Parts: sequence; C-alpha cells; structure tokens
Amino acid sequence: MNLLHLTLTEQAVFVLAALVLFTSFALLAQARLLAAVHAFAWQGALVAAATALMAAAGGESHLYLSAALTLGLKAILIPWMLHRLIRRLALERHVESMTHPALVTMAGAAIVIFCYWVVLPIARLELAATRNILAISLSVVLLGLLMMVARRQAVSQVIGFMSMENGLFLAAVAATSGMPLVVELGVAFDVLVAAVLFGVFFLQIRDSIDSLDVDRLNRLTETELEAAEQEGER
Amino acid sequence: MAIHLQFALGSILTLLAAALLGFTCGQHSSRLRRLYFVLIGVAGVLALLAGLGALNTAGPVSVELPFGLPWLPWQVRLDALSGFFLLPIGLVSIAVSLYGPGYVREFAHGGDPLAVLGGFTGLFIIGMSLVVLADDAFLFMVAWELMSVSSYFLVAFQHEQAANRRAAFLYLLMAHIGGLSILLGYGVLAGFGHGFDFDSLRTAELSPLWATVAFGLAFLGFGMKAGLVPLHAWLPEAHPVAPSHISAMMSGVMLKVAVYGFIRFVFDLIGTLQWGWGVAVLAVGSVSAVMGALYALQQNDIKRLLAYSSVENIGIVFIGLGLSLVFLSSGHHLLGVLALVAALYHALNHALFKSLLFLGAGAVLHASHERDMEHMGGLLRRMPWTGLFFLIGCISISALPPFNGFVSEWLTFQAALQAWHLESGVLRSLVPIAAAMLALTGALAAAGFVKAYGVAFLGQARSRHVRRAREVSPGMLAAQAWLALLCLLLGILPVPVINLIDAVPVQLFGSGLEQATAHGWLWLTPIAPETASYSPLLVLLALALVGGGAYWLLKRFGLPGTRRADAWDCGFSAPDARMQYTGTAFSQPMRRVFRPLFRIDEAVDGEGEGRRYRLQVSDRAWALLYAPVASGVQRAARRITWLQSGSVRAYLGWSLATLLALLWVIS
Amino acid sequence: MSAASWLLALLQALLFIAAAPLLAAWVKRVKSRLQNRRGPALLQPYRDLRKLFAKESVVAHTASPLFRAAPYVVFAATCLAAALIPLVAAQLPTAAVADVIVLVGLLGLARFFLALAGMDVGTAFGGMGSSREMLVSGLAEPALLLAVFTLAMSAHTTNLASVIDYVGRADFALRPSFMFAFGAMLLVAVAETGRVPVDNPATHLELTMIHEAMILEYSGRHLALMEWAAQLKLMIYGVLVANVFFPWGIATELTPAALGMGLLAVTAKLALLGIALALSETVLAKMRLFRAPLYLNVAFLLALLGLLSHVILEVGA
Amino acid sequence: MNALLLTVFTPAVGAVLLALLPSLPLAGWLNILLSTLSLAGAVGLALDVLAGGPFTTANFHIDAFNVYLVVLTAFIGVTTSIFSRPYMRHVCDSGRVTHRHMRLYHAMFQGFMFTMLLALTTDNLGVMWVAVEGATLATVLLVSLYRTPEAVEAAWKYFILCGVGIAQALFGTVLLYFAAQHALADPASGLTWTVLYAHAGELHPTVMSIAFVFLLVGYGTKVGLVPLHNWLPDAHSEGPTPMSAVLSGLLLNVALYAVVRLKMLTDGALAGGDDAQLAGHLMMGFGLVSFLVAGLFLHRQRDIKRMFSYSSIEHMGLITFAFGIGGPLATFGALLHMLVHSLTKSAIFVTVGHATHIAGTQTIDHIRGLIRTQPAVGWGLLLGVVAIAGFPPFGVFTSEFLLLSATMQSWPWLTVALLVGLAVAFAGLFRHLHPMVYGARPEGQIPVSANMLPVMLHLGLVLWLGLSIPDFLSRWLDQATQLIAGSHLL
Repeated sequence: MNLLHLTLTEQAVFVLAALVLFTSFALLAQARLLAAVHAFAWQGALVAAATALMAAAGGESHLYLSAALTLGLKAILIPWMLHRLIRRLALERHVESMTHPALVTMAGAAIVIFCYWVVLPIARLELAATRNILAISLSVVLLGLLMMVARRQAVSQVIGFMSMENGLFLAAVAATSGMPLVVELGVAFDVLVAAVLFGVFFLQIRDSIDSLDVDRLNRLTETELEAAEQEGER
Repeated sequence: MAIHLQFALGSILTLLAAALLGFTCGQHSSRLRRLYFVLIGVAGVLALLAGLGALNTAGPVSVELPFGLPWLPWQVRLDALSGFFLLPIGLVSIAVSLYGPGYVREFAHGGDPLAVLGGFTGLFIIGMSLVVLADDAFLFMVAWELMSVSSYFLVAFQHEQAANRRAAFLYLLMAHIGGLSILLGYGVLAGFGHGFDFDSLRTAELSPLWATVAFGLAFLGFGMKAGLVPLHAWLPEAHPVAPSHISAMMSGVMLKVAVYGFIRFVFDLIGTLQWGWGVAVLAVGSVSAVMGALYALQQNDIKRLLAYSSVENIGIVFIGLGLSLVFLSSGHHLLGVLALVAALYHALNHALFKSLLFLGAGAVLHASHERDMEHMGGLLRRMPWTGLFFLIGCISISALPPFNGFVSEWLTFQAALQAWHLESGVLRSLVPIAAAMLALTGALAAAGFVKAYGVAFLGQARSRHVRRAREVSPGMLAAQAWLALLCLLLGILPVPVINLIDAVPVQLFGSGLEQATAHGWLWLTPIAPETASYSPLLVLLALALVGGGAYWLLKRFGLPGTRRADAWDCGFSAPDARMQYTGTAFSQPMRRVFRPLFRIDEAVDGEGEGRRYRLQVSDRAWALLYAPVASGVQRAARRITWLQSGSVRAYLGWSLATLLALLWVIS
Repeated sequence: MSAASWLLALLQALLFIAAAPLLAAWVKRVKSRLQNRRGPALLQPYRDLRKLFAKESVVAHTASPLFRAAPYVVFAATCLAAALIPLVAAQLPTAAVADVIVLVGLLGLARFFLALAGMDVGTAFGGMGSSREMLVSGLAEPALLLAVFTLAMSAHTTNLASVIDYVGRADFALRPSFMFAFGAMLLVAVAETGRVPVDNPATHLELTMIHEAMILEYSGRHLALMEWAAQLKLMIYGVLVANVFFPWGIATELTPAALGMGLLAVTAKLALLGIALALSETVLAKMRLFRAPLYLNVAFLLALLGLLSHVILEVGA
Repeated sequence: MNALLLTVFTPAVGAVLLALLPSLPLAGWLNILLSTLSLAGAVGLALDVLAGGPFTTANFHIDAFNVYLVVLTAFIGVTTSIFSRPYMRHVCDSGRVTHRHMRLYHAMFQGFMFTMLLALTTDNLGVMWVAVEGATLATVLLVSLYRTPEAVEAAWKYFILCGVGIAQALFGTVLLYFAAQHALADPASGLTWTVLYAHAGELHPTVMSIAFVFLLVGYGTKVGLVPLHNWLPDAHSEGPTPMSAVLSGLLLNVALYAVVRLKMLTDGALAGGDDAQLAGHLMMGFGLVSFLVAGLFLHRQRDIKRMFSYSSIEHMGLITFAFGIGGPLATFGALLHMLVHSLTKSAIFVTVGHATHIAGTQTIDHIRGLIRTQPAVGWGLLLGVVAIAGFPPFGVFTSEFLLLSATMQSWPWLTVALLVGLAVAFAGLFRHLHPMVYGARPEGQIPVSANMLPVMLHLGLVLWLGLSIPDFLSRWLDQATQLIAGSHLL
C-alpha cells in the first residue's frame, strides 16, 4: 500500500512508531544505565504521543486517557523511580560490559525482519490502516526480551521488561485502538506494582549478593549438582 | 447370587474386617491378634469353598460391585479358572492363620508395629482374591496394584536394614513397570474390543501383529511378576526379607496369581493362539527353570534358596503353558488341555510345598534367629516335627514319587512326549529338548534340596543359637502339618484332583481331559492306559510294604541290635561341627561345572591362622540387564540438566527461542 | 489282569532281587580273571550279606533317626524300581502301576535318601560323597531321560512293557536313533551304578570315593541293605539295556516254555553285559571327578543326537 | 449471584483486614475463617450451577468447568490455611520471619486467593490476564519471605520469567482483541469470553493461531511447561511451604484453565482449516516434553520441595497433554486428574512441611527415618507419594488409567512414551523417598506438633475417588467435558 494514501496524522504515527523502534535499538546498544533510563523514558513519551495522535485521528476519546496513563507511567513515574534507585544504589557511573554488542544488534535486526514476516499475513488483511505498526510493536516486545537476555544488570533487565510493556501498549493502540478501559487500568496498575516490587527486589538482591549482576544469581540450579558429582567420581 | 460367589465376596469382606482390625488394634492385645488370625482363617475357608464351588459349577457367575467408574463399574466373575486359583489363596491363608499367632509374637516386642503387618496382610490377600475375581480390566489393574503395593509394605516391614529397603524399592519398581505393561496390553485389546470389561475384550478382533504385541506385553508384565529369567532378579531380593508367612504368601500364592493373569489374558481373552508364542514361552520357561535351580543350589541363605527355587518352579509351570500353547495352536486340542492341566497342577503343588518350606524356614528362623545355613545343622534332632515336615516339602519339591511335585512333572513329561503328534519337525525336536531341560531341572532341584536339608537339618549344629533351638509352638506346627498332608494327598490321589481341575479346560475350551481319569480313581492315564499310566497310591503302598517288610523281618528274626559309637574319624581326633561339609563346599562341583553362568568372586584373605575364604556368587541378570537400564536413565537425567543452568538470562533465552520457534512453525 | 499274572510279576520281582548280587559277583569274577586273579566265588556276595545281617550295626552318636530310616527307604525304592522292569516276561500288570519315568523317579528317591544319609552323621566324607553323587546323577539324569524319550517317541509310549513290545515286534531295522540312545544308555548306566571310570566300587581311599563315601558310616544290617540296593541298581540298568534294546527272547505270552526261554535269554544277555563291563573296567582307569561332566556331556550329546535323528531321519518333517 | 460475590470478594476484603490486623494468632484463625466463608460461597455457587446451569452476569461467567475449579481452589485454600496456622507459628517462633512479614504473609495469602478466584470467574479475558498477573505479584514477595539469598534469587527468577511470560500473554490477548474487533458487531465486548466463544468461527484463523502461540507461551510459563518451567522449582522450594502447596495446587491449575479456555476459542476459529488441531497438537507436544523431562529431573533432586515441584511439572504436563488430545474421554480424565493431583500434591506439601520441621532441613540426605520419628508424618508422606505415583486404590490411578486409554484410542504409540515417563518418574520419586521415610530414627530427632487433618482429608477424598466416583461429581465433570470437548462422555 502506499504511504501517500494515508492522512498526515497516520503518517506521523508511522514516524513515531519508527522512532519507538529506534529507541529500543538504542536501549539494546546502550551500555550506560542512566542513558538507558533516558532512552526508555523517551520511548514511553513516543508511545504516548503516538497514542494521542491516534486518538486525534480516530476521535476515540478514551485513548486520550490511556495516552495520559502511558505518559505518566512510562515516561515520567517509572523512569523517575529508576533514577532514584540508581542513585540509591550508586550506579550512576555504571557502564555495563556487553558481550558482542554488534552481534546483539544484528540479532535485533533479524528479529525485526522475522516479526515483519510473522505479521505479514495479518497485515495483508485490509483491516486497520495502522496495522503495519503491529510488526513494529511486536519487534519492540521481542527486542525488549532480547535486551533482557543480553544484559546481566538487574536494572537494565527491568528496563527491558518495561520496554516490552511499551511494545504491548503500542500494539494495543495501533491494532485495536486501545483495550477496554478496565483492562487498560488493570494493566497500568499491574505495571505500577511491578515497578515498585522491582525496586524492592533491587535492594533485596543487593543485600543478598551485594551486586546487581543477575549472572551471580545462580545458586539454584541443577548443573552444579552434576559438577559436585563429578568431583565425587574423581 | 450363586452361593459360592457369596462365599468369595464373604471372604473378601472378612479380610476387610481383618485388615481394619489389624490397622486399628494390631499390637495392643494378644486376644485381638488371635481374633485377627481367626478372621484370616475364616476368609481362607470361604475362599476355599468358593473355589471348590466354582469348580463344581457348570458356568461362570458374575455380579457388579457399586464401585469404579460411572460407565465401568467393578465387575466380579467367578468361573472355573478363577475358582481354581482361589484354592491356593484359601489353602495358604488357612495355613497362615494357624501359623501367624505364634510367629508374629516376636515382632510385638521389636519396634515394628504389628498394625502395619496385620493390616497390609489383609489388603494383600484381598488384592490377590480380587485379581482372580475381576471381570474388567479396570478392577483387575486396581486389584493387581493393590496386591503389589500392600505386599511392598510387607517387604519393607523390617526396614531398619538398608538391604531390605533396597529390596522393597526394587520390588515396587519392578511391580510398577510390570503393571504398566499389563495395562498397555489391556489397552491394546480394549482398542480393538471397544471397552474394558472382559466380555468386550474377548470379542476384540486383532490382527496377528497386534495380537502378538498384546501377547508380548502381557508376557512381559506377568512374567516380570512371576519372576521369569531374566526379569527375576528382584524376586530373590524381595521375597526373603518379608516375614516368613508373608514370604510363603508371596512365593506360594502371588506368583500363582501372576500365572492366573497370564492364562486369563492369553488363553481366555486373546483367544486365537499362535505357535510362535508357545515356543517363546517354552524357551523362557526352560531357561528360568534351569537357571532358577542352579542359582538356588548356590544360595546359603535358606530363604533366598527357596525364592530362587520359586523361579525354577514358575519356569516349570511356564514350560507346561508353553506346551499347551504349542499344542492348542497346532490343533492338538487334547494335548493342549493335558499340558494346561499339568501346568495348573504344578502351580497348585508349588503353592503348597513352597509355602510349607517357607513356613518351615520361618520356624527355624523363629527358633534360632538364623537364616544362614552355614550356621545351622542338626536341627532335625532339636525340631523333629519341623524337620519332618520340611523333609516332606523337600521331597515334594524335588519331584520325587510318591509326592505331589512328581505328579505334575510327570504329566508335563507325558505332554512333552506327545510331541510326535506335531506336524512341524522343528517343534517336534524342540519340545523334547524342553523336556530334557525339565529333567535337568529336576535333578538340580534335588541336589539343591539335599544341600538345604542336609546342611540345615542334618549333621551337627554349627552355632550356639542353633544348638539352643527348640521346637516351635503347636500352631506353627499345625500349619506345616496341614500343608504337608496336602502335599501327600495331592501326590497319591491325582485322579480326583484332575477331575476337579478338569472344569477349567471344560469352561475355557469346551472339552476336558476325560480319558485321563477314565480308568477309575486309582489309575492316572493321561493319554491311554497302554501309553502311560501311574498309580501313586499303589507305589506308596508297595514302598511301605517292602520297607516295612524288611524292617519287620530284621526285627522278627531277632538279629543283634544297634550300638551307639563315635563317627569314623580316620584315626584322628573325633570329628566336630567345623569338620562337616559346608553348604558352599557341597555346591562347589556344580559351581565349577556351570561356572560361566555365575558371576563368581572368590578369594582367600589373610594368612596363617586368620585365613578366611570369601565367596560371592551373584546373579548375571544384574550386570546384563538391570545395571545398563539404571545407568542409562542416570545418564539421561544428567544430560538434561543443562536445561536448568541457573542463569535467568538463559531462561529468558529459552522463552524467546520457544516463542520464535513456535511462530516459525505456524507461519 | 489276572491274579496269575500278578503272582508272576511278584515272582519275577523276587527273582530280580535275588539275582542282583549274583550279577555283581559275576562282574567281579570276570574282572579278576581278566586280571589273572581267581577272584571270589559267585556266591560270595550272599555270604557277605548274611554276615552283615548277622552283625550288630553301629550308629554314630551324632546320627539322627533319618540315618536309620534311610536304608529301608533306599532298599524299598530300589526294589520297587526293579519290580517294574520286565525281566523274563514283557506283559506284566506292574507296568500299569508305573512307567519308565516313575522308574527314574524311584531311583531318584533312593538317591535322595542315600545322599541325605551321607550328610547325616556330619563327617567330611559323607558330605563329599553326597555332593559328588548329586553332581554325577544331576548330569546323568537328563541324558538318561533323553535316551528314554527317544525310545518313547518311537514307541509312542513311556510304558516299558509297551516299549519292549514295540521294539520286539518291529521288524528289524537299522535305527540310528536307537544306536545313539544305546550308547548314551550305556554311559549313563556306568555312571549311575558307580562303576569305573566315574567311580570305583572297590576303592578304599576316602578321597576318591563317591558311593562308598556316602555309606561309610553304615554297618551291619543297614550296610547290608545299602549294598544290596547298589547291586540291585546295577542289575536294573543291566536289564534295562539288555531288554529294551535287545528284547530278543523275552516272553510275550505266559507259557512255561516262553518264560523259560525268556529266563535263559536274559541270563545270557546279562552275562555278556557283565563281561563287557568287566572288560571296560579292566582297560579303563578312573577319571578325575571333574572329567566326569565331560563324560556325561558325551552321554547327553549322544542321547540328543538319538532324539534328533529320530525326528529328522526316521519320522521326517 | 450473592454466592459469587461471597466467594470472590471475601478474600479481597480479607486481604485488607489481615493487612491491618496487628495480632498474629488472631490472623491465623481469621485466615481460616475467611477461606471457609469463601468455600461456603463456592459451594453455593456450585449448587446454583448444577441446579440451574451456567449463568453470566455483567462481568462474570460461571459454568460447570470453572465452578469446579472454584470449589477446588476454595477447598484447598481452607485446608492450606488450616495447615499454615501452626506451621507459620512455628516458623515465626523460630525467628525466621518478623511480625511484619507475617502480616504480609496473611494478607497476601488472601490476596492470592482473590486473584485466583477472580481469574476463574471473570468473563473478560483481559481481566483474567490482570488477575493472573496479580497472582504473580501477590506471591512473589512471599517467595522471598525468608530473605535468604536463595529465596531472593528464586523470587527474582519467578518475577522476571512470569512477568515476561505474562507480557507475551498480553500480546496474545491484544491480537485476540484485534481479531475480535473485526468479527464482532460490538467491538467493545471483544474480550468477553462468552461473546467470543459464540462467534469463535468468525475469528480470523491466522491471527488466532499467532495469538494462541503467544498465549500458550505466556500462560504456559505459569503452568510450568518445559522449557518455560525454570522458575517453578525455585519458587516452590524457597517459599514457605503453605505457599508451595497453593502454588502447585492452584496457580498451575488456573494458568492451565486459561490455556484451555483459549484453546476452545482457537479451535473454534481454526475449525475446518487445514490445521484445525493446531492448538491441540501444540499442547500435546508441550505436555509430553514436560512430562518426560520432569520425570528425569526427579532423579537428581537433593531438595525435597524441589523434587515435588518437579512432580507437579510432570503432572501438569500430563494434563496439558490430555487436554491437547481433546475428545470426551481425555478431557474427563484431565479434569479428574487436575482434581486428584491438586488434592494429593497439596497434601504432600503439608507433610513435607512437617518433615522439614522435624529434620530441620529441606535437604533430602538429612531427612531420615520419619516413620520411626513421627509415624503420622512418615506414613502421610509415604501414602501421599504412593498416591501421586499412580497406585490404586488412589484416584490418581483412575485418572491416569483414563488418560492412557484415551491415548491408546487416538495415539497408540504415544502410550509407550507415557508409560516410560511414568516408570522413570516413579523410580525418581521412590529412590529419594525410601531413605527419608524408612530406616532407623536419627538421634536427637524429635516429633513436632503437626496437624494432619488436611492430609487425611485430602488423601481420604483421593481414596474415595479411586474407589468410586460419586454420581453428582461424574455428572458435573461430564457437563464440564461437554463444554470443553463439545460432546458428552456418559
């Protein structure tokens, strides 16, 4: 289909979606925590803006609400909490040593293509104008997951998690112009509680292994058992 | 409802009462304990009556119990086959009820609560009776597993010793695997028969391949329970460690229940037989018989010896069943029936003399707290009655005339010798070889029980405990006497017994073994009088006549009497207990001749005075069958641990990978 | 069956039992002749028996009642086995009481008690003898039964009389199966009766004994019964070999002439067998115990070949 | 309707109450009381449904299937609260947790019950999602209640993995909504299950299949399907034992309930297509893999609670497999197995809790001679494991028998895999169980105050179900079967 057939707002929405995708690549590649938090905040803001535009375009008033929710939660509240935590945990200067950042980025790109391929059959049904954004949002979700896989820093894992949520918001907005209100609220509530709990856990983890490196959370496993056994055999 | 069916259900209810009594107040008062065993005895009598009733009734009788699944209620059916297998249950239960009060007294003082023993013994017998009575696969499996589990608790009864725990674990594992394969076998039949009640299973139209699959599963499952080589290795571990009257039940009765299951499944449910199965059963049976006898010969723990000899006797039973399969599948109906009757007869005999021997061993254990024959000796003079009954058991199990073991083996031989009827030359030559294996088995069994009796009951006492051994209580003796008497009766009156058993083939195949009993109660003529005939009663009389006559003559013509003196000592010091031939020494020639069949670890440790001879004869089945499977599972378990590396990132990776893979799959 | 035939059977059994020592003596005598000795008189065994019966019997302190019961059981079982074998006349009512498998069973019963008696006193030798006896017999019995089965499958019966009848009536044919079975039977007979090369009845060196070791503790009448049973066993195997494989001359109808003929025939056959046995015992030497299994394997192999050749060659598949 | 409110919102109120209530002993009793109230409501609800058939209100939909799970959930809630009172006292007295944490514990217990019941009863798939996520949030702090490094780690993994999983489920829900919007007249009701189920045929197959993948992976994580199961053993082994009992007795069921509901939609959408059985096949695959892998894992356990959580994975795998097969017999068996497994497994966890108190550790190697030390606990554990291993006369055997015969009918060769799995799992359980219950009593090991009522109750019920399934229950299950599989069994 042709971009020119779309209204200006819709085109704007596409631009924003592309930017959201870009931000999640930025998150993927970003080694400094604070910068990552900022990127995450930007992502939230972009999603909110996209939502608002959709509302304007589709004239669905309840989307304004969810836009406001997104903005408040994802762009302001949660980044702020993360900020405070980082400062409390004295991680401002923390730079994460990533293994093969280039590889991760490539994988991210591959994922984006894969997502497009998956969503293609949906996109073909001429359902909603903004359905192509579905591919973007799915990639954002999976990129967030990829980020959680790639990062060993608890905080950046949380950021990955939250950016998954962003992707979900985007998908909801783009594909279905928003979920029923009760669901929206519930999701928002859950996200909020989750954020709070994450905060609690950072402290607990720090107290227990005085670091936030999740790779050091490896007490509970089956494999070390085997190692012990081989010790015994020798 | 038919009266004998009422008897059967009555016995089950009585057992239920006994079990509850046992669970609630087993160890408290000895009066309650006596009541408990009375109940067991009553149940035994009822089961016996039910069995006899079923064998004397034309057709099966059945009833539905208010249990089970809504669309598959428990169905109970009592026909000749079930009735026949109720006999050993009843007979041995009676013996146990006599034996128990005296025997379990020693556990009352130990830490072991009698509640467990009493309660699970009741459930155990209930399980066995229900297996025999079940008329649908569901009830059958429930009863089967109930039997396994409750006997497992009894095996684990004295669980302080690690060996017993291990034996119990092994036992339950084997029982479980066997049960699963039986279940699968029923599943195959049900898949074609559209329903789990036996009637629809009978109607199942199976292709030869599927029939063979079902047969294979059943053979595996029931053979595992019956302890056929090479799946037998759990049996000599598990049976001996239970209390002796339970060992008697397990070896004497439970194995028969497995045989029942096999007969019911193959001869009744599958129906259309294939001669290939017969050959397989024949081969496995022969191997089990010979190996069982050889291993029994090598044991020094008297209860282990008995357990291995159970493997041997089950092998003999399966030889009979294999012959029956061969003959029936090749259209020689009469001979098939003969072989089946022989197998059933031997099953019944084995139930009797094996229980008798286990009870005897239990009496010895009770009196001397000794299981190792190398520490026994001279018990005949300390426990004359037990010694006598044990001797009868030994003669019977060694298949010597005129006792019962001989009759069934004789019938098996007669069936095998009719192989010339068969069309296929291969079968004609295979069957007599099986008969030769049977002969070898008989000789080896005789050797084994000469050893058992000679080392344990004859000679001089080898340890202090045994020297102090005294005869056991009248109840325990009565139990043994009862079984010994039955051994003799079944030995000298085969014709009435066969008349009884005849109902089984009549109801299974429509015709029985008339000619075997056609010539009066005195003459047993399986095929025809000129082919072969045997009159054990006359044999017994003649023996008594000649022996007694000789004795009478020698007394009559007052020849000089008897003088006691020391044994011949080759001119050295008088022989003491330690100079006797030990059990290990006795079995050494056989060990040497059949060396490749054992795993023998033999060594002389120490020097000079402190020299010790160490001998460990172990079962090859462990190394060849059990160990590989176990280690295989272990290896697999170790392999998959990488699934759970402990790193949360890896876990997330799994999640991502799964997602992508599935999306790939569906797109 | 008429009373007369029963009476005849009884007489035959008595004759059998009475004649048993004679055969033993005959073998001894021929053997010593072959070794250029005069050897004992033919009646010597009877004198020995009388002497033993006349002596008091000494029983060890450690012996149990079984020790004293065993001789009677052994003797009775062996006598019964003897009574089952057609000696002079084939058609006898005893055949209905028991067939050849029962015969083997009875011999087994005798052996069982013999071995137990050996272990009863609790000396080293008795146990040793029992252990070895059970080994030898355990390996011999399958071979014996397999040989018997060969006959039984050709004759379609395990009834000795019928077998003999069958072999006698069948017009003469070279049967490979019988040939092998005969060989097996001979080897088994030698082993079971405790003759050279498996055992040596004349030995007095405890460590080489088998049969003698088991009855080492016996004396007086007990010993007499045991000895007599042993001689009976020898006779039993002799008659089996003689009458089953060469039933020539055995009486098929109960006329005096036929019976006399049968008596002569069986005497001649046994005499020949005795000579053959004596010859083999002269030329052969006793084997080590652990050579015996090989020897018996040969017997088993022969019997098996007999069976297979019967199945393959004579019946055809 | 009132019954419904009573059932669902008693816990919600209770959670608040308990959060405010300072006194600890009272809290324990109150906890029991609330659970009982909720159970009473559930029973009333069940009676309504069995009498008057399924009904739907504004936001709730009650039919035979979910009311069955509601009753089960409430019942296990009661028995667990009975067990947890003395148990948590003991924990508190041993000083492992503070009073504040005890308040948290009680509040969260009720909160968890609330989310479970809400997820079961709601008619809105979105709300169901919210509730399931809420369940994670409610329990995650309880997993780390003891604050040991292991506990924190376990909680973290639980949180992250379930969070991610649930996010995927949300994406699936979004896709579902997307598909619904273009199928339904009134898009606003695009997440209402009843409406969706009515129009399942009109949903777009491709979208639905993609959606189902996300939902399966998402909720499957909470069911504990291999390879998404990794959080489960950790969470079960480190959290307080009553939590383990409800987690494996309830949470897994509820997650599976969600999967089944969505499978019904997907089947409706895919019906007639070339891969109509897609959802079923996916579930069968996951189920079988989980079943076999968990069985093997059992062999290598050193922590008793971990071991039993693997056995939970194994059984959930079996149930998933059965639902995947579909068909009345398999479905009936699966429903029955859900019931008996939840009862047996929570009973086992109760005894395990006492056992760990007796031995003072969760390490299998240090738990010895239970029968000699405290027969009640030892026999409870032994019988419980015998039951869970599928020995008659316990009910687990009945359901496994049904499942096997169902498999035999449709996929004969898979029964071999099932039997191998059963045998392996059995060996894995018993090799560890034996030394724990049997053997001589270690010196210095003393009995603890144990309330075996829940255990007896559960095992008694399981035994009853094994001997005979009461008529009302079979009819009840049959209605549920009819809902799920579309045809009656009886």
